Amino acid sequence: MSIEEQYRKRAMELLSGGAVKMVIGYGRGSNAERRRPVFISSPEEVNRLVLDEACIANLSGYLVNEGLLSDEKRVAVFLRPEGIRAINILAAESQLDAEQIVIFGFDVSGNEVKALKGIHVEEFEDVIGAIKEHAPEMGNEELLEKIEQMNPQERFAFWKEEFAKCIKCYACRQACPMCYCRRCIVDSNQPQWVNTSSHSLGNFEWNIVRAFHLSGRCVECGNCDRACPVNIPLRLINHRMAQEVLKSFDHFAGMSKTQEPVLASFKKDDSETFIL
Amino acid sequence: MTKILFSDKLDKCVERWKSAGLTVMGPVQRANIKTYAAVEHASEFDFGLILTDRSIKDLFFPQTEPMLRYTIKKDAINTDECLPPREQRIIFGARACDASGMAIDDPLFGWDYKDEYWFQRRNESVIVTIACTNADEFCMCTSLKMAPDSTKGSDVLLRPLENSKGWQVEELTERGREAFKTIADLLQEGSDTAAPVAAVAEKFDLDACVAWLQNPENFDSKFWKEISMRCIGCASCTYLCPTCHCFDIQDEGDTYSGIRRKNWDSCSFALFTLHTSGHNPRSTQSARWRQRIMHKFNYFPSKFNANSCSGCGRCSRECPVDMGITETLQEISKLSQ
Amino acid sequence: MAKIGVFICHCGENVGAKVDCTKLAAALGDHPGVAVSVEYKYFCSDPGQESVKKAIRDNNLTGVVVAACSPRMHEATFRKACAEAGLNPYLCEIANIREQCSWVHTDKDLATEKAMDITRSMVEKVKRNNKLQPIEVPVTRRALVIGGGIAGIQAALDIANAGQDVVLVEREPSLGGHMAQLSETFPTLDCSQCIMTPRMVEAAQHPKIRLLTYSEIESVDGYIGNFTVRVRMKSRYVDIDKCTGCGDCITKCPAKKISSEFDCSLGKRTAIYTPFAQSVPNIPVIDKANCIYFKNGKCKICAKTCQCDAINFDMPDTFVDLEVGAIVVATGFQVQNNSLYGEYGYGKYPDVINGLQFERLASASGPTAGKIMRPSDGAEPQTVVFIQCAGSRDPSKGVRYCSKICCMYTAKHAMLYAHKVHDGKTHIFYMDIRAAGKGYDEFSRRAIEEDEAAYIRGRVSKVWQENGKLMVRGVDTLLGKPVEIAADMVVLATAIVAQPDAKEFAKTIGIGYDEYGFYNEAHLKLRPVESSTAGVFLAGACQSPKDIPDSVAQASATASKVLALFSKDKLEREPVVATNNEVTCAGCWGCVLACPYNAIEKKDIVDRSGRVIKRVASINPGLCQGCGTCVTFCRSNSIDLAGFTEKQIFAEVMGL
Amino acid sequence: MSEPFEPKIIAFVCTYCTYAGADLAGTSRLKYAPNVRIIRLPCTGRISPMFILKALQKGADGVLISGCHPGDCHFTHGNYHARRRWMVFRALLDFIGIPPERVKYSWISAAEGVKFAEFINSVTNDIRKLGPFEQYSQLIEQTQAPASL
Repeated sequence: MSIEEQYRKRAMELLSGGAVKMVIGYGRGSNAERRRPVFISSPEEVNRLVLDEACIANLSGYLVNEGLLSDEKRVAVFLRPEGIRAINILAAESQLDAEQIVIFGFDVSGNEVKALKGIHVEEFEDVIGAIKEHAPEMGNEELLEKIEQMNPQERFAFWKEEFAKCIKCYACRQACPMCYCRRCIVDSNQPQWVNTSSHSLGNFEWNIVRAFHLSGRCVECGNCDRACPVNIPLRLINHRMAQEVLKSFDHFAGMSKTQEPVLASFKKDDSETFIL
Repeated sequence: MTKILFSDKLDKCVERWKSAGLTVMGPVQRANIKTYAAVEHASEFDFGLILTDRSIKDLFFPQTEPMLRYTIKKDAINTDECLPPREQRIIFGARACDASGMAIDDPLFGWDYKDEYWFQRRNESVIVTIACTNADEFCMCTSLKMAPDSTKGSDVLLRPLENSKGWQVEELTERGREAFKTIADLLQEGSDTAAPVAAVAEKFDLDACVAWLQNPENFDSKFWKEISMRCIGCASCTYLCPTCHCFDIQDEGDTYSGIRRKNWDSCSFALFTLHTSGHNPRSTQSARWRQRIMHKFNYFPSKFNANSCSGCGRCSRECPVDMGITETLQEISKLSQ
Repeated sequence: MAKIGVFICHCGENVGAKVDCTKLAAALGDHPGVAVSVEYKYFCSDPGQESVKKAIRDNNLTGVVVAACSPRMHEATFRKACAEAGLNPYLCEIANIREQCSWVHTDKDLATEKAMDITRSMVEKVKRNNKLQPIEVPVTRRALVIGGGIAGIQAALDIANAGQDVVLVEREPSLGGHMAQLSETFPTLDCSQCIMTPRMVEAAQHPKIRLLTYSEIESVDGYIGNFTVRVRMKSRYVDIDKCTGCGDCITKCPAKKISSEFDCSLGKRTAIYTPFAQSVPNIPVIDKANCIYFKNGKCKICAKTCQCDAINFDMPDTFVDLEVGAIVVATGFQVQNNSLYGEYGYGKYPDVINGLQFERLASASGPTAGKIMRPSDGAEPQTVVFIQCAGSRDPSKGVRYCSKICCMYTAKHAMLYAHKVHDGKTHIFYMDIRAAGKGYDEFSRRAIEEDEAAYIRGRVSKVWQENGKLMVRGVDTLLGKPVEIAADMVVLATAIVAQPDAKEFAKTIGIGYDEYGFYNEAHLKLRPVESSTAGVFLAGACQSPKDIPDSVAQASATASKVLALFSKDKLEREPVVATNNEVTCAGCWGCVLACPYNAIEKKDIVDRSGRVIKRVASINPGLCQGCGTCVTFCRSNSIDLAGFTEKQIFAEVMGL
Repeated sequence: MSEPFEPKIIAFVCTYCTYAGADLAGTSRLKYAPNVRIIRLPCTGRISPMFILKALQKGADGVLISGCHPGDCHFTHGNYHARRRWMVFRALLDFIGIPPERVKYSWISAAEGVKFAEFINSVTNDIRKLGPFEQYSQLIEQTQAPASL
């Protein structure tokens, strides 16, 4: 039985037995390459679920939609390893109760989709640990290296050109499972810390703040990158920040559901070589 | 016999327009994005694009625009109103859906208060549209009762030749004729046939949809929740839409001086209608998506006699979660059967 | 509209010499929102302050900026003056143009320009200042003292003697702590029990002290002045009201072979017991684990013996809920388990003992009635080796710190031994002799000079048994030679470590602790007896290893802190505290973790039917100290800090 | 340019250590460059990365951040939290192309008046050598806002 069939069957069982009230998964999209999120709440609909290598989006953000989990019923969700890490962070940041989440874990290598064993988020620690040790390629390594090689002026110029495209549609924010704030700092106007206009200054500020707020929290699912309608390589910044917290604090976001947020905790012997 | 503009003359045309004081703009690919921008040479144009990522709206109603500059003194606040810099422009190679989008918004910006920012730019621009010979699965002009070679909003319409060597020229407006006078000697009379326009399948029954939307009972239909469940509430659809036109006014500055700007805003955002009291009349994403559809196909036409959609399909093409007007109207079509 | 008064002080020549005050006053006079901008020689003088007050009244000022010396000098002065003129004192700010401008710059133009920036920036801040009121917190005048050792007893007595109510909680069946176990005390060699027991009795009989022994803290909630504490009174199985303390039950109890905790396993006790003869209260408890009835369901000899019908085998644990205003933590220490040091043979050879065991051997009320007898065969040891720093100052196996009291008690042990075994020999292996303290160095010299303790500077590498002797191999680093001593007994000066449950307990009461489990003071130098949680104080060895005088001194210091807290009905606190916007709060609770004061709690917001609709952070102004760490952490910008609000700081920067 | 470039520097300091250290520099009558404007905060824990961005928006060529030495924080942990935040923010600015040389961090205690004066002088010198932060000024110019006072 293919994984798609297995998971449809499991979804059918869970829904008909009432073990979960909804399965969030992928369905066919508007063309052959696209998959779109689907929300299945009756067993008759499980055949709408699709699972193949085109299922890329991290669906975990839907779990924190207002009211979804407040009835304490369980919800099942299709997740790649990054999505599972996101569940850990959301649980660690008290946005959801991990007990309510039933995971349909899968991973894609090449064209092959493989199932990940487990149902609850705790069962995936080995999978996550393995990613910590060997991060999968994000497909943009060359550009990252190029940026790292630049001098500050060149880097500034590079990002200036990229950020110039930003139209402040906030698709990056809305697509990110970690951006669950009810009011984003950019929408806080007393005072207006971040200039909302999409001139270069406002775009710099927004993208810096976004990356900072995701430091140590980003699971590098790439939702922001794919959502950006103007193709800013947002993921590179998040990736760089993830490298930084890993190197400086041995913090790998989403290791467990009890992980302390890296910026709300500290060690007395944290590095401070840069402080005079 | 029709007037023909051969591709190999285009660079000369660009030169000519530039020396006549026009800024020449058109579809380009730059910094990993397809957009309309000013060019120096014809070689910078990319006419192979079905459609640019960003719409032509950027050139008439930019995302952010200064309205006035102010300085604060002890006893007075001095203001200095800003209008866009004067600039005669020719936009060469627009698409019919983009051009018609501008025409759709003209009455909106002019029905009561005449928006100077919009009309100055409109009056200073010549839109030269190239009829589409290719379309993708997201194009839906025909569903909106338009066509790949619609003339609405265009000053000149070009039809690509079958032999790909140039375009048949159809001057539509006085402004268009004026601009093409500059290059009159570069045009040739010819009998080359135009390539057929792209076949864009009709995707939904617009009239049926509008009727369904106008039925007050459907305002509270559970359809809205189902269709918009996966909407994440970003503004990529509204900001890429050639006809979406909402904006917000924002002051930026320090203690001593600042600037008032007009910035795009979007009905997709939760904060768009949030009241100071904390009440939000559109408190759910489904209410916000419904507003967008209602506005485009019900409220706007009732006031301006035209749908606020030109069928470019960018909303569906760029949506991070594969939503869009097409799907919604297709589903409404089904409901109304 | 803001009407700000700017008062520019020349400070004699101190400001005026380097800052053109007239120019400064004129520039600020032109600043938006400034109603008055004046200069004067000395605004801090009486006429200066009067002119500020007059200007406030005459112009209905909405805020005041005094451009003068550092706010650390005269902020309080001018805030008071504002209050006297009817302006909320928190609407006054100081622009520091002396310490941070005129005194440090030489170019008058540049200094004047900087002074303008500083003052303008402060005007922009003060425009956004809010009227603040000092936070008033009611105070429950009752103190909880946790721990009935010498520190706890001292603190309890000092507070009670000042007329305030105290609840003294001790988890063992009797007061006394470690001090009750000691034989004599350094440097005077007076008998520990002789000085300790009267204090125990005094505490127990004090009308202002409520004593809860054999009791433990279950939970602590609330904040300074307003703690609610739940205490579990463990069941003694002996009715404390009926028992007369006759001791018949103890005599008759057939389970007699239980190792005595009080005697550090050197003596035996019964299953129904008091830890020691002078226990306070003198009421026994039944040790359920060893009681024959509880094990086999048969016996009850104690119940049959008891004339007062005080024994109750069905007695449950009971709970006491207390409202207290202050908490003194005096939970003491324990000695490190020396089995870490396999090479010293502790736990393997019965005659290798630790210092506390030696105390019991030397104690007149101890298992040997004060005779030094070695545990293995009761023989009098002729040669004793003491090993100092058995665990202390040893990062590899023990602890990094110095346990502070071991040098002194080892010297004392050597003396006590010499006084009891006149022809005995003592050898003391040491790293350094640390004898700082009144009479301490003299004391350790006496051990060497009068009582002939042989100090050997060096470490012991191994202790083993050979021919009925304990062979001690070490090195004398002063001579650079290995040493081997055949001893009859070896005494280890074991490290003082935190109580085994110290970290857990710290979490219960919400105070900080270091890597070893010792409790953290709010400031090592300036606030050494306060914990980081307001209203919780630290006494004795729970903070760090201490001797008796230090513990007593610290206990008295906590008492004075508690009494100062109790001197008012209400506690006034600076209103520089954080507040949270519960509407925008996302409930991530990072602030809860980041707060150094545990001042932020998780709060459920419920609708009318009681359903949780939202979970947010809630800041307790009684606990918040106003550092603002939470404000910076808060991604949604929901938290703000009064006095240093986001708006104020934004305006300060934008006004530059 | 005829006049030598004088950088504009904005400093954010905690009140208990560095602000007091700056006061001590004053009472000791030490002399240092007049380019720095100090904003006083209760604790380094209160210093938000947003402050740095706003200082740059105000045209600062350099930004200083300073507080109590580790272990000396009046609020016990504020500076430890701040240190982590800075570590991360610094890396971020670097990656975006805002040179780390323009944002300097230090620990200066209430007793270190001399260190304060030296720190201000050395940073002012360093930033003077770097020259104006032109790339950021261009961002500000592009907003088309009128020049401030």
